[in-house]
Amino acid sequence: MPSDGPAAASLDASDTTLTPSPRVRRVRFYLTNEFGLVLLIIIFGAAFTFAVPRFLSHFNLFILGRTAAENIVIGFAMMVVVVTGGLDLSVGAIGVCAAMGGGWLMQVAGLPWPLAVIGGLLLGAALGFVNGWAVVRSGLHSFIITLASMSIFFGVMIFITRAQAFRSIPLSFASFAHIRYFGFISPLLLLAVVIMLALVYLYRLTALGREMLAAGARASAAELSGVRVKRVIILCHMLAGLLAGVAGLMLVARNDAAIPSMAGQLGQDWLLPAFLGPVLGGTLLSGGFVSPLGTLLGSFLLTLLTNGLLLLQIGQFWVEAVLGLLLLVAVLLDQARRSFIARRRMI
Amino acid sequence: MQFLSRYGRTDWFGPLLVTILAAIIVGSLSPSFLSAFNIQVLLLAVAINALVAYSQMIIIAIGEMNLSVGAIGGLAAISFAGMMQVWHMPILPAALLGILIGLLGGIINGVIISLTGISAFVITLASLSIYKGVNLGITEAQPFYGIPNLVKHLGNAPFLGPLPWLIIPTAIVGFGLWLMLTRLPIGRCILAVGGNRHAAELSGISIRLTVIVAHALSGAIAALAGILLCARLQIGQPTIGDDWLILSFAAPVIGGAVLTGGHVSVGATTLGVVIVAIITEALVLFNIDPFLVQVVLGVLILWAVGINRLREFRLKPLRRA
Amino acid sequence: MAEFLFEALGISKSFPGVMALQDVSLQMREASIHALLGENGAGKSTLIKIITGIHRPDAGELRLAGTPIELTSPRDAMAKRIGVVHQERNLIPRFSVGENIYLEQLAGRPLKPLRYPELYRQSRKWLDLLDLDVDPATPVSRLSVAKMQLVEIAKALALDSRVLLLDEPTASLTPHETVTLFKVLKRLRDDGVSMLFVSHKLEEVGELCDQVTVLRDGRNAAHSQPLQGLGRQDLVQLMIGRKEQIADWPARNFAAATPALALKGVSTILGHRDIDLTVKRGEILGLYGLVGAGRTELAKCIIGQFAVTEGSVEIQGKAVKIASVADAIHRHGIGYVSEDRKAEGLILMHSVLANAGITVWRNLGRHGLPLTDGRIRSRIEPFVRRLEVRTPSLAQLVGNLSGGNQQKISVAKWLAAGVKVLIVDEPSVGIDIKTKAYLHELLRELSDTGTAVLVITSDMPEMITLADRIAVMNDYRIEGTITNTRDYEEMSSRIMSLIHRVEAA
Amino acid sequence: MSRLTKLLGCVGALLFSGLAVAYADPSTKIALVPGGPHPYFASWAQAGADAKKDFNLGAADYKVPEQWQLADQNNLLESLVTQGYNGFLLFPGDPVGSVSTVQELTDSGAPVIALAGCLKDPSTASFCFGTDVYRSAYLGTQHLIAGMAGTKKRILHVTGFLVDPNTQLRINAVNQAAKEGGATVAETIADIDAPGPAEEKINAYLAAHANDIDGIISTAWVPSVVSANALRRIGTKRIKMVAIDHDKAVLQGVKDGYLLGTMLQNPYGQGYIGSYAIDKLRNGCKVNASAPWTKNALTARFIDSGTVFAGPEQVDNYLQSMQAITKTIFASFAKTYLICSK
Repeated sequence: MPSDGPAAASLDASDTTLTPSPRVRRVRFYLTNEFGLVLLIIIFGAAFTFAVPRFLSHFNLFILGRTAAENIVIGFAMMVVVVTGGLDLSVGAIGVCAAMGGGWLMQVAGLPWPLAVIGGLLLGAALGFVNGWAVVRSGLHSFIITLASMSIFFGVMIFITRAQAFRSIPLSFASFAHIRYFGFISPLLLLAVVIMLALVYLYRLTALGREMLAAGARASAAELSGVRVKRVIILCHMLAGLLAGVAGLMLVARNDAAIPSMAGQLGQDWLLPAFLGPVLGGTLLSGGFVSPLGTLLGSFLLTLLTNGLLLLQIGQFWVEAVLGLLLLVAVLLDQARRSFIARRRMI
Repeated sequence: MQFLSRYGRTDWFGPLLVTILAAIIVGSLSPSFLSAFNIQVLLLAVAINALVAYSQMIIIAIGEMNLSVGAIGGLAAISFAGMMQVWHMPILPAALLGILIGLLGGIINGVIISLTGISAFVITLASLSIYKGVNLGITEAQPFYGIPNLVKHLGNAPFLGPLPWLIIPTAIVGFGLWLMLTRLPIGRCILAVGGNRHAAELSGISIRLTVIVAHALSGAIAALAGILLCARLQIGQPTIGDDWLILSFAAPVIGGAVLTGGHVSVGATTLGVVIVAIITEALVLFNIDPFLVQVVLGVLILWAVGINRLREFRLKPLRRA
Repeated sequence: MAEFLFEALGISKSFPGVMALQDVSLQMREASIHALLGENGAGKSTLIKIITGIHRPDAGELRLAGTPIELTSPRDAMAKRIGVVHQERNLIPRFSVGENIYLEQLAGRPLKPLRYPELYRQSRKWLDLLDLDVDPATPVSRLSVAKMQLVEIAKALALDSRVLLLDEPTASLTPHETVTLFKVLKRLRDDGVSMLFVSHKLEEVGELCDQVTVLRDGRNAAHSQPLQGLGRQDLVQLMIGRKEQIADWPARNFAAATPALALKGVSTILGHRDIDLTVKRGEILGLYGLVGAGRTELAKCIIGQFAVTEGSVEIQGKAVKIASVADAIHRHGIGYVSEDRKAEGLILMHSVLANAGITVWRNLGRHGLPLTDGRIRSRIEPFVRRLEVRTPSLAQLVGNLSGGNQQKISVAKWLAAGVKVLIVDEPSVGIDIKTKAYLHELLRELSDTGTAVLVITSDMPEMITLADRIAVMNDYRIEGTITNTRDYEEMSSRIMSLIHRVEAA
Repeated sequence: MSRLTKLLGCVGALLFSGLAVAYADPSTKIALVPGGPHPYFASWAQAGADAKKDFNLGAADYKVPEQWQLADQNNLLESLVTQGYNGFLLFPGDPVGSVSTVQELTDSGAPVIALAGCLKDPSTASFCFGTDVYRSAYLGTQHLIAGMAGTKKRILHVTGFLVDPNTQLRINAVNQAAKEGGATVAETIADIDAPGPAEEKINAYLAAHANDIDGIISTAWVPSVVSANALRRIGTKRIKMVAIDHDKAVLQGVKDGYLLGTMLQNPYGQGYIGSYAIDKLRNGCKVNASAPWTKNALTARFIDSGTVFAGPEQVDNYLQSMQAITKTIFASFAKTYLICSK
């Protein structure tokens, strides 16, 4: 009975009673985020190619893929926390910390790079744990916790390293960012795809992943159904830390060095890509629904636009404005799509 | 004791205590801290940061977030400077237009949010890069230097003792907000919407209007902050506002604001700003590693939140009362 | 002066997928209290939301004193002096009592400065009228639920409404407070106010109201007829379309059965004191009590959401420490069907599969095998079938199902989990009679297969239908346990006496 | 990256340019890319335009990353390669972090010169052409000390991002000069390239310790501006100051006597000569390994683009003096630093 539900209790219960017909179902498929994104990517890709033939040059495709890979993983790092209805402002800070940690292990401690990488990732996960633990223990919104922790993590890192870069990065590791398969595919992009598949597996085919979604959708119900919500939330933050670490180390490989400034002051430079990917990808900020593929496509679209706009030479200063505008449009379209569907299901 | 428990509950009590303590400690360690000129410097910092905090606070009051505070401030600042340098516009109209731009930016945010129902977080994230982008597009990241001397003067000079001119607009805004949030129905409506949207709706409060008003205010205040900063720096820096976000949340939170909305305190927020300012300055005075500033700020936030947390618990009604 | 102060004529309203109201009418006289009855989902709330301008009717018209009116927003209704006390909490927690009472007026003139002393003085009047002794300056968040309820009524009165709608105002009141409230309402009636009183408690209706309108499945079952001469049974018949019969299942004897769940001298962090309670294998124990008696709270302590501070909890005869809900489910096989389906029972935005399967994921995923939809389906499908959940597919979002089917799913997941002890809190909230009866049989069968069931309900007939024994709880204590003879009058009087023994004391 | 591959990359780049025909050629498309928007680089645009005209280049465009972010600069550079630019004058967004990007640029066959700021060796940049930050800071301090004669010679040093290794050089230089000149560095305030914080910190310090210092040396743009304004505000000429660069506020301060003077750098010359060098490198010239390179903390292949101290007399015609320096460097540049197969 709708009028008992909060949805209808708010003043905008729609009056239309449309029952899903096959046609509508087809429409619904065309309205899925992923489809929409693929469409946008094709359109813009075509447009750029038309405007700037060099757009499809091997070199450009290569750097496009590589930059996309970084943004995608950053997006994932945020996504896995957004699943819980929270968010993690400290992804950037954690990413840099993990990168510097890894750099230190390679240069100062002189570990073989695989171990160093593992070390860096563990550091990332550990910092994630700190966030998660603080969130569940204090019962505060992760926004405040991570707002504080981003300052603390970054501050401590810069304090310890004195902002000195680690640059003796083994070639075998750094080359990941420079090899080109078939002349235009970056290994990092493949890595990003692998991570996506892993996340898909997590959310679709494991108890933990499903519990993360349940806890995100409605913690109280999940709790009463035997989900250890607190533990799950901590794990989400650890996963975020881990992924942030991956992104950080990708940048290390790309720069042949671990640089404290690589994500800007406090790692804030990462926030935009971190949110845009998931948001464009249709992940609900309120939690409970997630789309790794969507995030991947979203981040890719974002990178594509930046790259294309630069090539168009509309003047690099207008790039950001145009980006913001496109983002807004994308979000509004997505909203239209969602309400369109919502009218068919009564949520 | 009774006295303590009575004031212990108010938001401003904790921050006030900290402020006084901090002032005493710093002052005793470095006497010049309390010198007129230093107080003036402190007030200058507070004057601007307080506005930044207010413009976020008003949005926190309705239980939303405004990531574009800095972008709006920056845009207003460079428009203000630009209009005076390029179009040789007199100061007052330039300032008013600057604030108008901020107001507009806020209204755009508010309208989109209340019409689409998309979370403010996403919308302001988008508008953040739009406003910032327009800023860069106009300035090509080059500052405007053509600031009239009168503005430069107002931006730094005191009008009486250590009190700088800049403190005046801030004081007015602060008082206005306090009046609005405690005495004017519109302010109460804002808090009501933040406190319990559904109830407010059923009580005949127009959610949409309230949200738009809040964002409009936020934009205007951010713009004012940008303009003041521009006057203080004596150049129209395109980078104005880039580093506002953290402070804008830190101060209200230190001041006991509840992020879910419905509860903010102008006084406590102002004190939050003062605390941050004192700490920042102390770190310079005592020649402390600048890298530590961030850590201290972060810890400060957590600590403040912790305190508020405790108070929350004390305020919780007994289960069976 | 028209004969009726307020009329709703031929109202129809539909929501996506549902016909909520169909040609419903009611006419309220001046200076009278009009009862609006109907089961959950019969359309009461919708009707009220229409009368208060929250929803617009698809068809039909509203009349005030004979003249047709258009209500486009709550504001309109208030302007027309139609006040309402909604079912859900509608107060601003951090605002003072006085301010909440006058919130509507505030919204009106956004820039006129408030004068609190004035405002408090005025609100004082309404509080006195309700014999509510609180300082108008205290924040609402510090009041008890009951007091909040009264503040809401004061809020409605403050609009000096001529028409006052009360949507289950007594739901969260103790008998004491209810009595006071009724005094007030009667006084208001004598002052000429016309009230619409929505309640489940037929006793109250009989005591208070003059006319009655009954809704069934969104239609009028009775339309503004005098309450005189209508007995409880008649009303029930109007509501559910047939006599309510208490299934005369044979009494069962559990003398031999071993206890599945036993509480011995249990005290909890929530304030329960020396609770003694035993549910034997295969037994259905009813836990009866008024709102706020602490039944749901006890359940949540049993399943480990809140701590047990003293005494011992025994499962299948062994004393156990239940650290978390997950413990209770996965280690001790205790399940809990929440009374608040939408908030705690189900994840409306997730599919049937996800909701029914949530309890078996851990178990299925244990050996590291991929947890495919297929494996989950094969595990839960039998139960979903057995409960005859009506859903197009397991992929359907639970939010799209009817209350009854939702409830079936929140039971199904526990069957799938194969719990030994099942706690069911208000099993029939918001579900239609047929499903209700079906659920009752289901619970009975379940208990026959050896599952111990603890039923919490304030619905007396349901209690008497289901329970083998009935424990009566009041003010966080067990007042006594009686064996159910399935004789309605006898049982209800014995239960009431158990409760009122304390009330009297 | 191992030195080996860098060497290979370098050789590859040089081979490529070696094959190219050896006359000034319109196919040369040069991009002058600063680390981010900053007034210091403004004159690169003019320099590029002039060079294009004088040396008949295909292009010599001034391209600014929209924000001072390494990632932004990298994206811009990459897109410039795609757009067919084949020579780069680059202010490294990060002396270490930009090395790999430069590697990719050179791999694409485009010679790269680190302009204004250097890359940390080893890198595939042909060489570094810019201000010797150490020397400039050192000289500036000496001028300051001279100006502080008869006082206690207590110096406040204000400078830029600690993240920038050059900052460390400047600090060392100032301390060194102070030691030699019998002065003391009372405090070093760093990390104030953003106007807001600079404003707060410098004023806070002056407020507290104005009487404890006799001179201010600034070795970064923003601190120079802020300190100059601060002194003007306090209205004291007791505290002597030497700033850096040519911001209006600074020059005005020098004219009005609030500042002793400012250390001027030569961005125009950097852009002009740099463009010339790139074109040469693309057309059969190689870097002369045995040239009289100066060595600095970052690289062994450094060319000083010139610094002059401008006091009240010089500030008005500082451009000319810069032009002069540029001419002198340019005159001998090719034969000193390049080996051309002509």
